[in-house]
Order: sequence, then C-alpha cells, then structure tokens
Amino acid sequence: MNLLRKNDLIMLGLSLVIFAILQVLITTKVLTSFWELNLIIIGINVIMAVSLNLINGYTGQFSLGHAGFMAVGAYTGVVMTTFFHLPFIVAIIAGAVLAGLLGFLIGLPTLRLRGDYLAIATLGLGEIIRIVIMNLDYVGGAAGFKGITHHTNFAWVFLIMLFTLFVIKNFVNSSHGRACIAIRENEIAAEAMGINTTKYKVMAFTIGAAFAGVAGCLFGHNFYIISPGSFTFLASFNYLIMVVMGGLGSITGSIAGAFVVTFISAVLAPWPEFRMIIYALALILLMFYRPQGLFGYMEVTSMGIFRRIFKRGHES
Amino acid sequence: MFFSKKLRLASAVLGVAMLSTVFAGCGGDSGSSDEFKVGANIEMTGNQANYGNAGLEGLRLAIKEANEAGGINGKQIKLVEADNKSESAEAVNAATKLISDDGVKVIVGPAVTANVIAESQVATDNKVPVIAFAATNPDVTVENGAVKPYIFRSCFIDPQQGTVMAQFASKELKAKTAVMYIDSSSDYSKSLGKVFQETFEAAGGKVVMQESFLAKDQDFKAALTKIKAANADVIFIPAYYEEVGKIVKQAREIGITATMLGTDGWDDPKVADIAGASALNNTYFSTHYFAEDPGAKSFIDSFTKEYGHAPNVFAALGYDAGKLLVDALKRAGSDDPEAIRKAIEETKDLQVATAKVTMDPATHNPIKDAIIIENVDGKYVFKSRIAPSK
Amino acid sequence: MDFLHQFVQQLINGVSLGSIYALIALGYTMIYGIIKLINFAHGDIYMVGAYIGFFAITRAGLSIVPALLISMVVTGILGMIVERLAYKPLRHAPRISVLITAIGVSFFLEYASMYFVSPTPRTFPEVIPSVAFNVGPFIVNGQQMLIMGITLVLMLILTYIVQKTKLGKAMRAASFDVETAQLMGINADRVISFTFCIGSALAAAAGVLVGVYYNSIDPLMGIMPGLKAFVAAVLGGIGILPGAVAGGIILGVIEALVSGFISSTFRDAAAFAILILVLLFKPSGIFGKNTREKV
Amino acid sequence: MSEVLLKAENVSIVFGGLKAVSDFDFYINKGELIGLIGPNGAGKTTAFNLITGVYQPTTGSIEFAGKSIVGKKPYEITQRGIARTFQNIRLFSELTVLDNVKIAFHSHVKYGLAETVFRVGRYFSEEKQIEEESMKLLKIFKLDGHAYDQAKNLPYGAQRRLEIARALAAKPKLLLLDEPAAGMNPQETKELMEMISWIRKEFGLTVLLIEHDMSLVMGICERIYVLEYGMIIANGTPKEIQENPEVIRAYLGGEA
Amino acid sequence: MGTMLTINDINVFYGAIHAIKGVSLEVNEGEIVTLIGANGAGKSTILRTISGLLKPKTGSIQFEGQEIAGMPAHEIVKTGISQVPEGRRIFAEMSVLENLELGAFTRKDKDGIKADMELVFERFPRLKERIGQLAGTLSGGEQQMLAMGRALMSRPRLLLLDEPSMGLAPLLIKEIFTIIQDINKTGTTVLLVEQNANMALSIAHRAYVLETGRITLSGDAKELAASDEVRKAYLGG
Repeated sequence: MNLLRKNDLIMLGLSLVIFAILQVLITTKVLTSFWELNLIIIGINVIMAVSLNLINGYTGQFSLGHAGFMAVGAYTGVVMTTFFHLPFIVAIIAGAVLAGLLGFLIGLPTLRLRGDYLAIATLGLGEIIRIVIMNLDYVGGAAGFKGITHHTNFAWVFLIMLFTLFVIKNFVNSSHGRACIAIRENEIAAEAMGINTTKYKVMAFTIGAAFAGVAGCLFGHNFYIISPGSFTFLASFNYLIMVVMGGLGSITGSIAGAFVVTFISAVLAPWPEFRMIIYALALILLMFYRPQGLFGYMEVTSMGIFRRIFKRGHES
Repeated sequence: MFFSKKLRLASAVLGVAMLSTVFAGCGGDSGSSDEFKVGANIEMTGNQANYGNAGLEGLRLAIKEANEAGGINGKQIKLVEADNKSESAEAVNAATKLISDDGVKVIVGPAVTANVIAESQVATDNKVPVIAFAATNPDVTVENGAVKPYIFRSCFIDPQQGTVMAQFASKELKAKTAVMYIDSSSDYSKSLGKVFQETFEAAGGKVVMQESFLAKDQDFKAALTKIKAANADVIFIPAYYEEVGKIVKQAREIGITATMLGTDGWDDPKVADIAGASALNNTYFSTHYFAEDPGAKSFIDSFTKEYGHAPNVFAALGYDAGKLLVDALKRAGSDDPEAIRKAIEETKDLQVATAKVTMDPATHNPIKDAIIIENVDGKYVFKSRIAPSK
Repeated sequence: MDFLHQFVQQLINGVSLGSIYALIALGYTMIYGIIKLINFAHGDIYMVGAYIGFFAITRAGLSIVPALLISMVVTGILGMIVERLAYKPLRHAPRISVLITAIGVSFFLEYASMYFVSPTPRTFPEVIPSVAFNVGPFIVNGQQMLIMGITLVLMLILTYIVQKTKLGKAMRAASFDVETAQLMGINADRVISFTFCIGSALAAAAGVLVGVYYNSIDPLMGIMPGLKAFVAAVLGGIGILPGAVAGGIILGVIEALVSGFISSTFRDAAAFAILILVLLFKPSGIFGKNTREKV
Repeated sequence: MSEVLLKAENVSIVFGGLKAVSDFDFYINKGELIGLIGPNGAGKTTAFNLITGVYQPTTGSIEFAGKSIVGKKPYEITQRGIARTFQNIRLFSELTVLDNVKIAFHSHVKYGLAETVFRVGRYFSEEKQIEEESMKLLKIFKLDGHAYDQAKNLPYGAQRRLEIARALAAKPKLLLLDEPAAGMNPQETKELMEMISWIRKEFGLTVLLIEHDMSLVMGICERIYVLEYGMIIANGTPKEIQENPEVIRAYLGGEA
Repeated sequence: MGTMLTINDINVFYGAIHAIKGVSLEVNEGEIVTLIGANGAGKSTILRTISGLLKPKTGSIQFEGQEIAGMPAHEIVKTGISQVPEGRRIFAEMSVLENLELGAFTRKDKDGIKADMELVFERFPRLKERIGQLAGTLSGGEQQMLAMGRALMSRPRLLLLDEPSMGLAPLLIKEIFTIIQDINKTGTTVLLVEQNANMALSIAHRAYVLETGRITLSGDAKELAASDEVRKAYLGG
C-alpha cells in the first residue's frame, strides 16, 4: 500500500515540475499572456470536467446543469470580493459551499429520477439558476456583474486544479468512490451490496457542484465582468463534451478532454465561420470511432508507459 | 496490454498538441515595421454577430480607403480581426490574443457595451488604446468618476439619447404618460430606460408601467397585451432592431395604436421589413446620423459599392471608428500606443460619416449631435437635430 | 381591460404559441418513442424547415401552402438523411454517445446554415395579411388563426397516418416493442426512417409557421424552441403523441400567463419549474404510465 | 432445537390486482441450506425481492434474526446480514473482478470522508485489509487469476462465481442465491455444489437458493420449498419432494 | 411428407454465454414437434434463432431448402415462418383488430386477409367479441389467443409457439392445446416449446428434450411420455 503513496508523490512532484516550467515561461513572457489566459481557461475547464465526471462518469447520473453550479460559485465569489472585500480564498470557499449546498438541495429530490428524465430536469434546474441570477439586480441582472477585481492567475488556477484532482482522485479510489461507481454500473446490485444509493448519488452531486462552484469563482475573477449568458445549457453541453471526449470515468480523460476542447477552440479562432462546423464534425466522428472517449476508463497511472518509466508493475 | 496501439496514437497526438501550444506561444512578435497593426475585437459569431459584423464591414471599408489613399506616411494599415463569440469572457480572450500574440497597438471594438467593459481592463493593463464604436453606455469610458485613459468611443452616449427622447416625448408629442418596454439583458436598454424615466418625469410626465423582455425573444404578445391595458400616450422601447421589428409588428397586431419611441438600435432597414411599413407609422427614434447629411452620402455610396447592400447604423459607426483611428494614426505618426492614445484624445472637428466630431478629453466621448427620425410609410423623415445638452 | 379579459387574451396568445411547441414536440416524442433518443438536433431541423420555406416563398415565388408542403417534404428527407448518416451507425452504441452525436448534429446544422445563409436574420415576407379579428372584446389575428388551423389540420393528418395507415401501425408497434414488431415482418430500420421523416416534416411546418408569424428567422432560432418542445414532450409523457400536443399547449399557455401576469423574464424559469415538478410527482409525465425495472 | 434466522408469515404482494405471492409462510433455521423451486413465473424471485426489501409486502411479516425487516430498504437489509445474487447476473461489469468484490465490503468500512480525501487515518490500513480479504475470497472461488480482468470478460460460469464471492464480501449471515447454476455446464454445476457446501461450513452461513438445475437442488439442499402460482405447495426433504405428486403435477403438467 | 425445417449444428451466444451448443433438429411438414426442457435450457433461444431475432455464430438453418440463418427477422416472416413469442408480447396499447392486422403486415391480398381474419375469429370467438378493445385489457388466456391469432394472420406454413401455457390456469391450457392441434390439422406445421412436458408430449408427434443448451433426448412423443427419462431431466434423481 505504500505504493499508493509513492505514486501520489510522483504525480505530485511531476505536476509541480510542470507548474514550475509553465510559471517560468509565463513570468519570462516566453508564453504570451494570450497563452497564459488559455492555460487558465484550460485549468478552469479541467476542474469543471473532472467535477462533472464525478457525477456523470463515476456515479452515472446524467447531469446537464453543471454550468448552473458554476454560475452560483462565480456570483457568490465576486459578491464576496467586490461587495464585502473579502480575500480571494474566502470567496472561493464561499463559492464552493454555496454551490455545494445548492447541489445538495437540488440533488435530494431530483436524483430519484433516472436517465433522460434526470438529464432534462438538471438541464432545467441549471437554466432556472441562470434565470434567477438574471433577475437579481443586486448582481447586475442580465447585463452582468461589472467591476470585478482580477484575482485569478495561473498559479491560483493550477494549484486549485491540482487540489481538485487530488480530492476527486482520492474520493473515487476509496470505498465511497467505489460505492458511486457501483451505482453507475448497476444500481440494483449496488443497493444489494449494502450501498445507500441515494446518499452516494447526492454526495457525488454535492461534491461535483461544489467544485463547479470553485471553478466558477476562478472564472469570475478572471474576466472583470460576468454575465448569466456564460452559464447557459450550451455551456453545460460543452463540459459534458469534454468529459465524454476524454472518457466517462477517467480523470486523465477529463483533463485531456478539457485540454483538447479548449485547444481546438483557440486554434480554430481565426476561422470563426468554420470553427463550429469542424468542431461538430469532430464530435460526431469521435462518437463513431471512439465512443468511449480518448481514454475510456483508463488512467495515466495504470498505463504501461507510465509504469515502464517508473519501473512499476501491478502488485499481484 | 493496457496501453493499446490506438491509445498510444491518441496520446501522441495529444502530446504534439501540447507542444505546439508552447511553441505557438513563442510566435508572438511585435510585427514588422512597414505596417501599422490594428486589432478588431468583434462579435463575429453568437447572439450579437449581426451588430459586430456590420460594424466590421464599416471598419474594413475605412481602413481600405485609407490604404488606397497611400496609408499612413507610406505604411499600410493591417487589420487583425478576432472573434469574441458575443461573450464577455471571450472578448477578454480575443483582446489578449490581439495584444500579446498579434502585437496590435490599438483595438477597435467590440460592438456591445458589456464586451468593451470586459476588454477595457486588459487594454488598460497593456496600455493599448481602444476605440469602441457602438457602446453607448457611459460606464464604458468612465469608472468611479474618472476617465479610463485608454478607452475611447466614437459614438454618443445613452444619457444623451435618453434625454433627447424624453424631452421629445413631453415637449413635441405632449405625452403625459409613458410605458417603457426594456430589454433586461442589455445594459444599453436598461440605462436608456433609467435616463428616459428621470427626464420624462422631471418634465411632468409619468412612467406608468415598465415591462421587460430578453434579447432573442420571439413572442412579445403576452407583455404587449398587458401594455395595451395601461393605455399610455407613448411607449418607449430602447432596444435593438431585431426585437424592435417584432415588437412593433405584434403591438400593432393586438391593437396598440400609441406612439412608439426608440433609440439608435432601431436604425436598420430590417425594422421596416419585419414590422411592415404601415405598422411603423407613428414611431420615432433617435440616431447618429441621417442619410442625407454631408459626409453620410459619400459613405453610403462607397459602402453600397463595396458590399452590394446599404449600410445600417452599426456599419456607419464602424466606419466612423475607422476614420477616427486613421486620423489619429496620421497625427501620431508612429505606432507607439502612447502616441496613438494622445492623438485620439486630441481629435478635433473630424468629419466622419455621421457627423463632425471632437473628442472630449474629460470623458473620452465625442461631442456629437443626435438626430430624431420619424418613420413615415417605410421611409425615414428627418424630425430634428439636437446638440448635447451640456 | 379587466383581469378576466386579459386572462382570456393571454390564453389565446398561449395556445397559438403552444401549437408551435406541439408541432415540434410531436417529432421529438415520436423519435424518442422509437429509438429512445433525445434528438437535440430536432430544433435545428425546424430551423432548416423555416429557411426552406423562406426560400420557396422568396426565390421561387410560391404561396404559403405550396411553400409549406415543399419545406415539409425536403426537411422530411433531410431528417431521414440525418438519421441514416448520424444515428443509424450508432444503433447499438451507449445512449450517451448517441446523445453527444445529436448535440454534434445540432451544432453542425446550426453553423453550416450560418455559413450558407449568413447569421443575419431573414425577414419572412408577409404571405398572410396581418388582419386582426375582433371576437367580442378579444383580438385574434389572421396568423394566429393560420397557425392554429394548420396545426390542427396537421395533427388530424398525423392522427390518421398513425392510427389508420399500415406504416402508422407499424410505427406504433415498433415503438411499443421493436422485437415483436420484427416478428410481424416490420422492417424496423424503415419504420425508424419514416418516423424521422414525419417528425422532421412536422418540425418544418412549425418552422414555416413561425416564419410567417414572427416574420423573422435566423440560424440559431431552433435552440430554445427545440428545448421547449422537448420539455413539452416530457411534460406530456414522452413517447405519447397526445401527450406532446397537450404538453406543448400547456407550456405555451403557462408562458403566456407568466409573461402576462408576472414577468416575461421568468417565463422560461416557470416552464422548467413546472417540468421539474411534474417529473418529481409523476416522472413519466402527465399522460405517461409508470414503469419499474424488473429485478 | 435450532434457532430460527428468517421467518415469513402470511406474506402477500399484489401487482396491479394480481397476487404474485400469497400467504407465503416460511422459516429458515440458522445454518440450514434451503432450496426454493417451482415452475417459471411461480413467484420465486418475487419472494427473494420481498426478503431483500426490493418489494414491500402488501400484507404479512418478515423477521430476520428476531427483528422485522418489513419497510427496510435493500441496503439496510444487506447491512443487517442478508446478501444475494441475481437471476440475471448483475455484476459491475466494466470494473475489475477485484473491484467487484471490494465494493461489497462497503458497509464494513469505517473510515470517513475526510480520511478518504486527505488519505489519513484509517484509510490505508482498512484499504489494505479490504484488498487482502478480497483476494482471499477470489482465491476461494478460483478467480484470483482474473483479479484485474474486467468482470464482463469472464466466462459465464466464472461470472456466476464472482457474484457469489461478491455477496460473501458483504459478510452476510444469510445468503440468497438466485439460480446460481443457470447457464453452467454439468461439470461447473458440480463444482459449484461443492463450493456452496464448503463456504456454508467455512463461513457459518445459512443459505437459501432458487435453482432449476435439480441435480444441484436435490444434491445439496436439506429442505426444499416448492412454489406454484405464488403459493407454497410443498415443503420437505429432496426425497419427499421428488415423490410428491403435487410437485410432479406442477412441473410436468397435470393433464396427460 | 418432406423435411420442412432443418437445423444443423448451431451455436448461439448471449454475450459471453454459450447458450446453444451444437443443436441439430428437424421438423417435417405437417408435424407437431415439441422442444421441452427445464427453465434456462435454451428452448426459447432456439426459437428466437429460427425467427431471426438472434443470429447463430455457426451452423445452418434451412427452411424449405432456403438458408435463413442470418436473415433479418422481418424477412424470415415472409418465407412462411411465424412466431408466437414467449410471454405473448401482444401490442397492449393497440386494439385486438389492429394486433391482428399487424400479423398480416407482410401481406398485400386484402381479400385473403379478410378471409383469414374470419377464420381466426371462428377459431377464437372471444376475440371477435373484443375486437375494438385494447389488447392490454384482455385476460391472460385471451392474450394468448390473440398472440396465436396474430401469428396465424401471416398465413404461416411453420408456426413457432413459445410456452403457450405459461401463467395460464389448467383449464385454459387444455383449451389452448386443443386449438394448437386444430391448427396443425388444418395444415400448419408446428414447433412447440413448452415447459409443461406432459401437455406438450400429449399433442406432439415428436419431441426433443433440451438440457443446458444441448439436446439430450429425442424421439416419438408418446414413447418419451411413457418413459421416466423426462421426469429425470426436469426433477433430477
């Protein structure tokens, strides 16, 4: 079992090395601020995708309202920093707590629904959240919340992303996480194995929502202005696409999905007429030829190349 | 075993993609010195693409004309365009790309207030001047009472229009009661409503009802049915033309005969197309220019020649911003952003398509007249020209 | 106007809006009934229908009825092609892959249209003079009557097709039990194709009617009505044809009443809130039957 | 006199006006191995679902270890010590064989959410214990060689065995097996019989099984209940059952 | 009497499950052949493979000389095979009449269909009484009759019956089996899958006994009925 800890440390070390390299590149302006911004967006998208993956991929509960929780986190966060002048970290925690709380309150009744019904209900709830915000003049209503101080930078995003990955990875690799996965695989059998399915569905939903709130808070403090228009169901679709593209039930996949989708969007930016057409075709072709996503259920840590590099095999 | 061939391919592709991000990042140079790099941050796709793209056409035309006339001291102007997808977050993204990767020294756009406000922080941080061409909200150039040094606009501001229309309603139309129908998704619409109400009520009128809708709505009948019941003298609808056309049409259909008032968002032939010429009778709106003005005529001709269709107000405003920019570049004589900023600030008596403008250094708003136009059987009829109140 | 008067007027507005939701919802519900797919691209099919109608009227100079028919036929074929190319290869794939594909198809139709017809909204010519009829103190205009009339006619035709024709019966049989339908000699692929054809044709009709009613169409016009129509279908009980019609009309009326008496900015929220309440208390929709998984 | 572990009295359940199980009276003593047989549609699986809380009885009482379990949710009943397998295999098919078993330890895990997320406290020791116990179970069921294979890739017989191993991991007092030999060949069935007998002794289990393979039922069950049309028509030793004319009629048809 | 259906060494899989292991059987024209065996032996699987709902991995199925293994189900119906599925699977939300009409889906001869409909009503008078009723509201026995009537509407030469006695009261079972015999007498060959062995053997000409995917016994129905082997196959011992 030391192995687990060792693996963790290696991953952590590796991440910090990557962080250091990128941070140096940014500070020395080798990476321009445009690419810094894109790295920030990728980081935020990773948090969104991984937290949605916990709900959709690991627990198998089809949620289409993730952008709604992001909105709650974003608005809570900017209210904290702008109106109450609280530190950024407090805003992030507040965003997480409020989004998580809302996820809990919404999840409790709605997670009784299954499949498509749950999907459309969560989509509706996401839209309701957005419309309520749109009607709150306190936060600027439909026109958006202006005058946000810029707090988000690459370091914040990367470290919080790392924290998110750490928490969610540890969660899914525990008995609690296995309970969630069991629900995805077969709810009836899970219940028969002594798993309180309602509790774990709501738990996954709450944790996922809380991290969406964190992502939202980072997002809000990056753009000076946020408006409800950034959190429509189309945004939720986009996060879902990242998750499915990477592979439902793979954290590595969600990271890759967030990366690829953000990257495609940035690379195709000069051709706005074709961008969405190409994106759409890529999506359809991916579903034809690799419906399980780039990684399926696979994680980098369980891959041959990784094991070979670190001379590590399965204990068996 | 776990690492199948396909997967290996996928991660190889991924790896290359990651690397290319890093290298692409290194490519941002400041541009060769034989051209002026000008950025355009535009709503090319998404909800506001109509406004952004029309403005871009005007802007391109102004740049093209300047280049054909020999450019700036022999140097050509190069317009670098970026799409902000009609989202404020993307506007930041686009501005950052223009500044850091494309190395532009000045940016025109975006069209919509919220997107300009989002962009303004990045521009200010990087000390790159911005000319907004259609964002009429006062907050665009001013923050906490102080002017934002790098943000300019080439159009008038909402209070001017709102005041003009309120005064017009109470003085010319002798209206006592008004209903406001506001697009609550737009700062433009909301702030105009606020100014209108203040001015109208100060002049002794009363706003008896305020209803709201959202951009891209299709059906307004429910709210209009309610508005009809209020039976006011005038209905003030500060909104963009897509919705305006439908509102006017549906209002007349359910039997509203009251006078309707609008703002520059109404200035598009589409309004008459959608609403129908007769429905539009008995409506007035304020705008930036009248087609028969000096300056406007030649613009409309060359625009129509270039694109094969008549310009709308956004195209005219985009063109204005281009003219303003070209003039400033000429006077600045270099592509140093600070020099450009100073030149824009000193713009004086410049003839653009819509007016003769002078930049107010205290607010970065141009001093411009507003025009009131009446719709008569599908034609614009000039009603009055009103100079800024202060 | 007093409260009751306004209420009735709002009902009229709501029913005409609801008729359009109902037409789109029918296609949604038929397709869901037979292959259990939330066809997110259905709203975009409706948009394409509106454009075909628009070009039939403006370019070919046709009047409303032939334009409507042409649009229905062409869009019906488009629906079949979409099914054939995008969904049929995924018949046995996991539900989520098909759903993502549907989202992909939706984006594709939206942005390919945007490329070909430009994002600028088109103004539908006035094919029906907008005359307002005063029915007592209430106002119904010609286009509202056209919408309700054509919707009614199409629903009657659809009812006839589904209830009386051989293909209609095959459709019902296949959506009830594909396997047994095959044992009757019914070619499931053909029935699915046919279902897409009819559903798309109805959506096209809705698109043309919306063009006539609101005078303006654009490439992204299908997103919200598509979603609303799906809500309507779920509201009525997905897979059930009368449920889709009822769901559409109920949704239209709710929206009109909320806009009229509360605020139009809460209109969509109210629609979704009603949906969620119905799902929580009767998960299979107003007309649906509850089923449970066999253990 | 041995102690009664499970007792059902007068249990009935009505589905849409139809009595699927009626006046179901039945008991299992601690340590017994009981068979429940009957023709298709007789209500055997419904009886299992009633015991495990999937369905709630319309009337009647069910007591387990002296306490009523009516109205309890399936997971609560499992936590009290009844585990089951399913007629149509319900493995967590995308997961590894090992994970399938690990999941079933769920109700015996004591570490909390914070310990999980930050990897402190009991997390590592308990995970280690779970893994070891899981491997032990897999070894018993000859599945240890497949520990890291996806469950869906196992041969059919192995999947059946895995379901039993998984149920055992929940540490039940009473094990319900729903057609454990379905789809197995005679050789596999024979091995399964031996295994069931063995684990019963080894784990001190009480077992109730539904089975169609009579060689298995008759071979290992100590007592058999026969269901027909939702009612118990016979109860006795294998020998008694094989010769009971009611049972023969129920199986081979009355009219010849 | 020639051979109508020949199944030669088919192997059928459900995912990982090898459900049918090298089964061969024959049905001659005019016969009632029954396939008996305990639950889960694979009886239904064989019928579903014949009617095209499942595809055999290996082996051949010939109907009147034509290879039908791998043909889609809706095409096989046209060759003259019709199945009454296990659990009846009537279209519950359609009327009795519509169910029967669907049975004749492949046919175009309106008059013939009408005549056959009359025949069905003659055979099952209770269906005529309930002609406009939704099929889901029928009793179990009536539903079985409807499923059989529906299958007959395609005018099959070979009728596949899957557990017609399931869930029915003894008296009804008797009635159903008499009807099966009648149908056979009017020229339709029948392949009957049944768990109720005594009943099935009493009307069949020949029988096959299936145990865990293999045929373990076959022969004359009367002889099998008399022997003790069948009881052993069911109850062990």
